[in-house]
This record gives sequence, C-alpha cells and structure tokens, in this order.
Amino acid sequence: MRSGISKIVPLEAALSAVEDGMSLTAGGFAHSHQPMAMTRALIRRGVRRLTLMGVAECWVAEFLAAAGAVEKAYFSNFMFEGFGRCRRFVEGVETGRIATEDHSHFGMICRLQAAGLGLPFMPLRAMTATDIVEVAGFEDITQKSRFIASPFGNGRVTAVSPLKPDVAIIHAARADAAGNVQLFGATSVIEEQARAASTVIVSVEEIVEADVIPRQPELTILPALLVDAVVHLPFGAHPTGVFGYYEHDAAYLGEYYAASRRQDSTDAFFRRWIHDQADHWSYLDALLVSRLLALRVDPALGTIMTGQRHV
Amino acid sequence: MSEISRDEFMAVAAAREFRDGDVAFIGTGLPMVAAYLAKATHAPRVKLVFESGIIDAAPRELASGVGDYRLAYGSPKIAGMSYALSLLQGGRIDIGFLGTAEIDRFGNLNSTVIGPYRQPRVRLPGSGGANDIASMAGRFVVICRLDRRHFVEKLSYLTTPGFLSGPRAREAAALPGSGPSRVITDLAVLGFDPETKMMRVEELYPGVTLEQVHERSGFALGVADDIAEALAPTDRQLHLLRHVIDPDGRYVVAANV
Amino acid sequence: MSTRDYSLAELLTVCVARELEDGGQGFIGLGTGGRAFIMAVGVPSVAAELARRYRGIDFITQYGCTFEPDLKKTPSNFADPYLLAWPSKAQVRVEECLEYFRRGRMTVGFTSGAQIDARGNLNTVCIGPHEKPKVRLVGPIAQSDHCTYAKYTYVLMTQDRRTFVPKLDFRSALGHGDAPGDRKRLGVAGGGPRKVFTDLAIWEFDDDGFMRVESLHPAVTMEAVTASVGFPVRFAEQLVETPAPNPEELRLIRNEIDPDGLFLEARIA
Amino acid sequence: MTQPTKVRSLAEAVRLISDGDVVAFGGHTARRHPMAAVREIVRQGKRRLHVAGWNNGIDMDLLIGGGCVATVETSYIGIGSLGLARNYRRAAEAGAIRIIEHSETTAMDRFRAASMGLPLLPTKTGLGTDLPRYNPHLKPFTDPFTGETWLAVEAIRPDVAIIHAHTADEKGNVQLDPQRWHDNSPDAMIARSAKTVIVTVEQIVSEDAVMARPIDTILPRSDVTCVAEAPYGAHPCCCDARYDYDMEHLRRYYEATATVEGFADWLAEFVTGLEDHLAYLDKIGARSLMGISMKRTVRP
Repeated sequence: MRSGISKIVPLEAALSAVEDGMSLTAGGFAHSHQPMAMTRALIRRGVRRLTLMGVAECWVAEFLAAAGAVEKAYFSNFMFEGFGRCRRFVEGVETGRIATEDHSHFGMICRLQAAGLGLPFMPLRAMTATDIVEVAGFEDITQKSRFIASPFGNGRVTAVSPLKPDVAIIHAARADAAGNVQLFGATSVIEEQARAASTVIVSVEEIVEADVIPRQPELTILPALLVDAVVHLPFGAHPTGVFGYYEHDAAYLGEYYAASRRQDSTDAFFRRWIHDQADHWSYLDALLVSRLLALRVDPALGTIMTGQRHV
Repeated sequence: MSEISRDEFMAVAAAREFRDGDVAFIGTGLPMVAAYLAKATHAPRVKLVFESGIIDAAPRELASGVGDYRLAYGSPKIAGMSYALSLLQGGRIDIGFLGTAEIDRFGNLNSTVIGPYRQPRVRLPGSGGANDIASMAGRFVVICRLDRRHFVEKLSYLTTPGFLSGPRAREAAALPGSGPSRVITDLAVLGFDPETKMMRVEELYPGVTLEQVHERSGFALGVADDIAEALAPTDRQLHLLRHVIDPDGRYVVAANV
Repeated sequence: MSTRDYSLAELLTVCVARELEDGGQGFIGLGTGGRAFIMAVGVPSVAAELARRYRGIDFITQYGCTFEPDLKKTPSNFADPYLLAWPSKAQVRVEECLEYFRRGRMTVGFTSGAQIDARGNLNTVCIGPHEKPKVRLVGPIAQSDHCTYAKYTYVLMTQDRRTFVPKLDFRSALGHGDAPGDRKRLGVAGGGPRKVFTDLAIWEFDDDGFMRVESLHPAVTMEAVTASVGFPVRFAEQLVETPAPNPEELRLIRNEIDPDGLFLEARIA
Repeated sequence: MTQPTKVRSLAEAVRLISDGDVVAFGGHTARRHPMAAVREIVRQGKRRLHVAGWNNGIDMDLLIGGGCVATVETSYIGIGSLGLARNYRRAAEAGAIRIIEHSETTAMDRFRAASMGLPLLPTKTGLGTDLPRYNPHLKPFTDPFTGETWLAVEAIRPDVAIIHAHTADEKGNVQLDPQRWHDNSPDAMIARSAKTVIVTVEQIVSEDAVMARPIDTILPRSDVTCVAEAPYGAHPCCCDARYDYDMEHLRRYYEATATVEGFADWLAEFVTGLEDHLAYLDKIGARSLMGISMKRTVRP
C-alpha cells in the first residue's frame, strides 16, 4: 500500500539538517542541476565553517566560498565551463582561508563509494604516483590513500579511504510525496553522493502524483529509502539548468562572473540576489517569470531553440 | 580564406590521432572539434565518451562544454560521471585528450596549483578527470600552447602522470595506460622517444623553425630522426572545420582573410 | 419527515435507479456546484451505479466525453485536469460525445433548468425578456440537445413558484411543446421529459404531455405541492407516497458506492 | 523555396483583427481559451466585434467588459464553478449587446459546416424552442427525401479565429501534447472555418519536435495564418495537462466584476496597464504560475 507519510517539507525546515561545521556534498556539474536555491537559502541563513566533499558542483562551492562559509574542501575539480576559475573559491585557497585536499574525479567518487557501500576503502587505478597522493593538504596523507598490493597477487592499486558527508543536497527533476526522485539527462555523481551521505535533501522542479513515478521507474535516481526530505523548488537550479526543463542562464552566470572579480562586487551581487530576497519566490520574481520562461528547452533539441542549422 | 591558421593545423593534427574504431574520452574544446572531424573523415567508427556521462552523442551544433545540453542530442546512453569514469578504469577507453597549465619533459601535467600546495600563488581548477584519463586511458594526447610558461623544467605540482620519472616508472606505479603519445602545440607536433620517454619534436608546421621551437620550451626538447613538415589540412577537412563543425570559430579560429 | 433515516438525495437516487433501463446509456453533464451538483450529477451517478449493483442492469454512464469512469477513483475535484486523469473506459472527442444524442443512442439525458413549465419545456437562458432580461443566465449549453434527442429526459430540480412557472421567459429546450403531438409533428426523435424529480415530489407526464404528480415524498402534502407551483397541478389517480429506500439500497449507497459523500453530499469541488 | 516563418508577436497577430470583425474563439468553459490574445484585443481597443464560440467564459466576459463586443454567439458563458459571468450579465440586462442563442451542437455546427466547406448542416436541435427566434442562423427546412421538418444551421465564416494550443513550429504546424483532454477538436473546426487563423502556443518548438509525433498535429501550417508564443497563454484558464486553473485569480476576477468600477480597476491592473503578455506573467508572479503548473518538463 502507498505510504501516507509525505517527505515534502518547506525549504528552511529541510535545511535545518545542515549545521555549522558540517560536511556537505552537492549534486550537479558544469552548469547543470546544481542545488542553487538551497545554496542561496544556506547563505541567507549565514551557514559557517562547512567542509565540502565535492566533485563537480562548482557553483555551489563558489557561492558558499564567496559567502565565507567554507573552511575545507575535499574535491576534484571546481571550474566554470566557458568562463574559467571559480574566483572566490580560489581566492579563499590562495589566501589560506580554505584548506584543500585534491583528488581526481574518480578518486573522489571512489571515496564516496567506499562510504556508500560501507567499505573500509576502495581501490582504484588512478592518482597513483602523483602529488595528489604525495602532498598533504589538511588530511593525514596516510589516511587518505595507500598504494597496496592485491591480496590475490594480481596487481597493485591505490586504496582510498571513505568520505561520508553529513548532508547531501541535490536538485532533481521531480519527486512524489513519498520521496522517490527522478532525473532526466546526465546524473553527475548524485547516486554516490546520496548513498554516502547521512542525510539527503532533495529539491525538485515538480512534485508529481504517486502513479507517475512507477510509469518510468528506470528514471528514478533515488528511491524514497535514500531520501530524507523533498522540497518543491521550481527553477531551483537557477542559474544552472535542469535537463528537460530549462537551460542555464548564461547572462546571469556572466553577470556573476564579472562581479566575482572582487569580494565587494560579489557581496553586492549576493545582497541583491540572496540577502534582499525573502524567499525563493521573491528571487524568481526579481528575475522575472518571463526571463525564466525564455530558458525553457525544446522537446526535441533538449536546449533553447535558437536558429536551426541544417548541415 | 585558403590561408590555414595554427588552430586549424592543431585540429587536423589532433584528428589524426584517432584510429578508426577508437573509443575516445573527450573534453571541452579543440578535442571535441578534432573528434567530429575524425569521425567525418578517416575514422567514422570512433565512439565518444564524455566525462558528464553522455555516450556517443550526435549533436546538431557544437557544444559549449561537456555539460551543455546540446551534447546530449542523439545520444543513445546518458549516464553519470561515475559511469563514464568506470569505463575508463575498465579499460574501455583507447584514447583521451588533455589540456594543462604546465607540462614537463616526461609529459607529466599540472592543473592544481602554481607555487606551494598550501596557500598557493595560483589555485587552478584541480585534476578533475585528467589524472583518471592519463592513468587509465590506452593512450593520451596533450594539447597545449608551446611557451615557457607551459613547458617547464619542473612542475609546481604533479597532478597527472605522463611517464612520471622516465622509463618503467608507469609500470612501477601499476598505471594501466601506456601514457602520453603526442603533444600538439601551436608550432609543432611533439612526441616521446620510445627509449628515454622524453619529449621530442616530430613535425613542424609550415614556416616554423626548430630554433623557434627550442626557444619557446622551458626544457631541452629532443628531435625525431624523421622530423617532417606537418601535413596540411585537406580541402575537405577545412570545409568541415569552417562550415560544418565549428562555423562560428568557437574553438578553431580560421586565419584572418 | 424528521424520523426518516435517509436523505432527500438518497430518496431521489433510489427512485431514479428504479427507472433506468437495462442496456441504456445516460449522459451526465458536469460543471455545477453545491446543491445543484447533487441534483444534476450526484443523484444520477449514484443511481446508475445502484441500478447496476442492486438490479443487475447494464447501464453506460457518460460524463461529457468520459465513458464509464471508475467511481472508486473519483477525483475530489471535477476541474478538468482531474477529470483528465479519471480512469475510464473511453474519452471521446468532445463534439463526438454529443453525437451519441444525435444518433439516437442516448437513452437518458439528465437535465435541469432555471424554469420549467407544465409541459416540461425548460429555460436556462434568461429571466425576463430576451432583449433586456432581468437576469441573464448561462445559456442553453447542451440542454436543447438532450431534450431533442435523448430517448427520455429526466429533469432534476428544486420546485418552487420561481422555477415551476405557467410560461417560460425563454424556451431553450423542448419538452412536450405547446400541444399534444408537437414533438411528433416536429419530427423530433427523442421522447422528451419522462419524469421530474424534485425536493417535494416525483412528476410524470400524462398522455397529453402534461406534468402530474406521481408520488409525494414522505410528509409532503398535496397542498404544499400546489402552493409551490405556478400552474394548476394535476395529481395521478393513484397518488402514492414516494417509496422509501430499503436497507440494502442504503447500505450499497453509503458503504460501497458513495462512502465519502462525494456525490450525494457534494464533496466534489 | 524556403517556407515562410509564421511566427508573429502577439500584438502583431492581434492587429490582424479589425473593428466590427467576426472573431471566433477556441477553448471551452474555463479551459484553454486564448486569454493572452483576449487581453491583447482589449489592450488594442478593438470595437464592435461579433464574438463566436461554442462554450465560453471569462474570455467573452472580459471582452464584453472591455467594451470590445457588439454581438455574442455561443451556447454558454459562465465563470467556471464560481457562477454567472457578471460583465456579460450586465451588458445583456442593459440590452447593450446582441445575443445569438445556441445549443452546443448548433454552435459547433456553425463551425463544422464551414470547416467542411458546406453552406449548412441539418439538425433537430432547437425545433420547438425559442432558439430560432433569437438566432437568424437557424432556419426550418423540409427534408427533400422524407418531407420532415429540420433546422438548417448556417455555416459561419469568421474573419478571424483565435485558438490556444500547446506547441507549434515556426512554420505554423500546430500541435497538442499527447497528454490532453479529449483533444478539443472543435478548436480545429473553429480554425478551419475562419479566413484568418491566429494560434497562440505555450511554446514555439523545433520542426524536429513536431515531426517526432505528427499524429498530434491538429492544424498543419496551411490552416494557419500566424503563430504567437504565449506561455501560460490560457491563464487563468487551465491548459490541459500543463497547468490548472488559477482559482485565486479567477475568484479575484469574479469579485472584481461585481461592479463596473471594480472591473475597471481590475482591467487597469491586469490588462491595459501592462505592456504585453510577458509583463502580465511577471505581474502574476512565480508563486502562482509555478503553483498551478502540472507538467513543465518537455520529457514524457
């Protein structure tokens, strides 16, 4: 029988799970499906001293770093495709405010996998013999990885230790009230992040009736058993995009990137778009609905329909 | 329009690195253009895997990156980053392409920091998939401008393994891939001496001298015995680059008319 | 009346259920709320299901374009987006759904009106002269179609001197016309109104096409009916009390067909 | 030959309407009426229109209140479950508009006959009623085969038809989503009856998108004069599976129309005081529009 318990909660209630000093991982990559509305809400609330356990959630990392909310970062790559470095994040590192622990993408994924699978370590064939495993960041280098021989005598691998985030924040396409979550398009590292994290908070574009999910169960990226709370946040990934709904807002990203040259202009940007907005709805209204609707994708192309090219 | 730009030479040189039937791991930029050029010409059976988890897409227009939804068009399989990287570790990827901030004579790369690791002078984006590709792809190609800022005697940080310290070092580290096969620059195409694993000049673009190449490297480059002038792009390749694959010159800028 | 253990809606439901014919098809319009909803939608819906279960007849109900919906999955809101998702046997194109009338397939049209006259003609257009009415109403909707083509029409409405009038301000639907044989003369295929179910009585039509009281609801007097109607009232020779629901009918209605009162207590928005 | 684009701005499209035109509207009850176009008609101050439909609501009530209408031809005008349409009622009770009465099928037959290229269609609906007295397009005639009396429903040939659909490509091929209610085919009849056909759509899409499901094309481009993109263009009416009614807004409208002054204020706030449809959407705001949205993804 269907469970009568709903996991749909208001944004602030869901984010009460994120406390100062906790470790956080976030979904998304490049300019796609990053949980930006939740990130803005955390910044508005003044979250502090976070440890990121990140893979490719560049915008989340940059915004949190710009807000002075990041203390440490385990990660593999934060950069803005088509723009360049995440300026506030790198400045935090270059001034010593943010301590880092580098990985390759797969190395980071393996550490999350180890946690998610309940294993003491995960072997991989990358990172070996490089400074990633030789040069210590804030972590005891011997506790990060070891080059080990297989007990079966069939080779040597790098073993990495588990990383278990306190909270994963994820933005997806749709969910039902029970907390089954679906996503279209590329899934970044969401499955590993959700399995690893102690608490999983998901924001979605749409809440759907319970009978929608079982029609295409293969689209379900997170079953309800992995999800602690669901927040309904249409355009909740803005200014990044959500596959099947809307593209990233290139103009907005460009505006941020220009502002991020300096901390004071970044602060002004945040004042306008985060601190001066009472909630997600006022943020969307400040952007204007018409601007958001212009980001809608075409059903066949999957992107904003621009002039069609026939080659 | 018939004058050929350095970008076009680089694109064509990169395209040549594909063998028909290769499964290639592709990132943003010039490698994307080279991959589509190869597929449209000598290597139609090349299959592409993108870091974002998109497999073998057939985009109608050039994507602005591996996260661009344009890249998903026509893809028969869209998964996640973990899936794409698992294919790499599983030995399914024949060739990868990498850019870099620094490269040394053994083809090791740095995309992490300039200066010390803690509180660096310049914090770079980090390895991302670069280390994974260099460690685990069958072979990899580096695309990089040839100058002393990029070609350095010693890396600030070894993010991504080339031949590490030289012969047999990759074997000692149990890295499954065979390492860098080519370095494509704006002046010349470089390769590696099979014995010493040190970088050497193999092809020069028309009008480029060996002296110019040596002058712009921060370390001593070897020279291949059979050094040759790089093959000029064919008319068909130029047509594809300029009118079909990258008509807006996003990654491959045509020469000024 | 106070000692009755059933509601007016239940009483009417049972009476309508007894009328329906095996193999029939009935059209139930949507789009009213409150009390009018109970009369126009609630009673016919539950009656049809009761007739199926209690009498074992086969009867197709058609809610606009929706054929034979699953009453167990009735939406709590009849706004279109919810109707869209109502599991049913068919959703036909909207202009086709009315062609079941024109092809003569519709056995019963359930209808209502702002005014009815002694010959069962109906008005849903205006009160007062059409050129400058006192009250402009919604318009004929599909009522003229019901009354033209359906084999029978059952009218369900509240009875008072405003609604039961000697002369309509506008005749938007043909009942039995102005004189006996009018429908036949006009070549109108349907049989016209057969019964009128109100809060006080059930009316039938005599051979001349005049409305007459067939039964009075419990505790309703002939005087009360006469006083509530704007035309001379005829009573059937064997005037009876409207037969009460039996316990089994009530059990089916309350426990199985409409346990949440969606239909007979108008709990559908 | 290149195929011409039929995309126009909503304002350009509505400028195709002249004062005094017969204008037919798609949609029914409180569902998928071309409300963005209706508001633009009021904004442009069109006058003396003969508006025709088969089952209408806030679309015609707003046009009547906006002073655009001389004649109304339909079977029904009401504001959903809220009640009577008050601008309509006021105008009718003041004798300020002419009303041509229809039952649903006769209203549809007007369009159906024209869309079939016929001068009339026969019907029994309306015989023995007052409808023919108040509708010059219903006239009795004798069936030449049987001698029976029928009513002839005269074909209508509107100057302009306006319907709202889900999508169209730039060439004017108009589609509805696969998930829809009864496909609302009278809209296609209404369009095919008219001399000029304006289609507003939720989204202009690629030709790829149209060609992926040709069975959902309700009007091929030869039936269409122009298409204008109007997301949430039926608001506050519902639009099949995409969005629900905006009951809050409908209620506000209903209450505003209780008085002439109230409606004037409403009109200034939501129609005449706003530059265009996008400004209207910005005013309605994200919370309302996202709140009524039922399916925003382009994926199945």
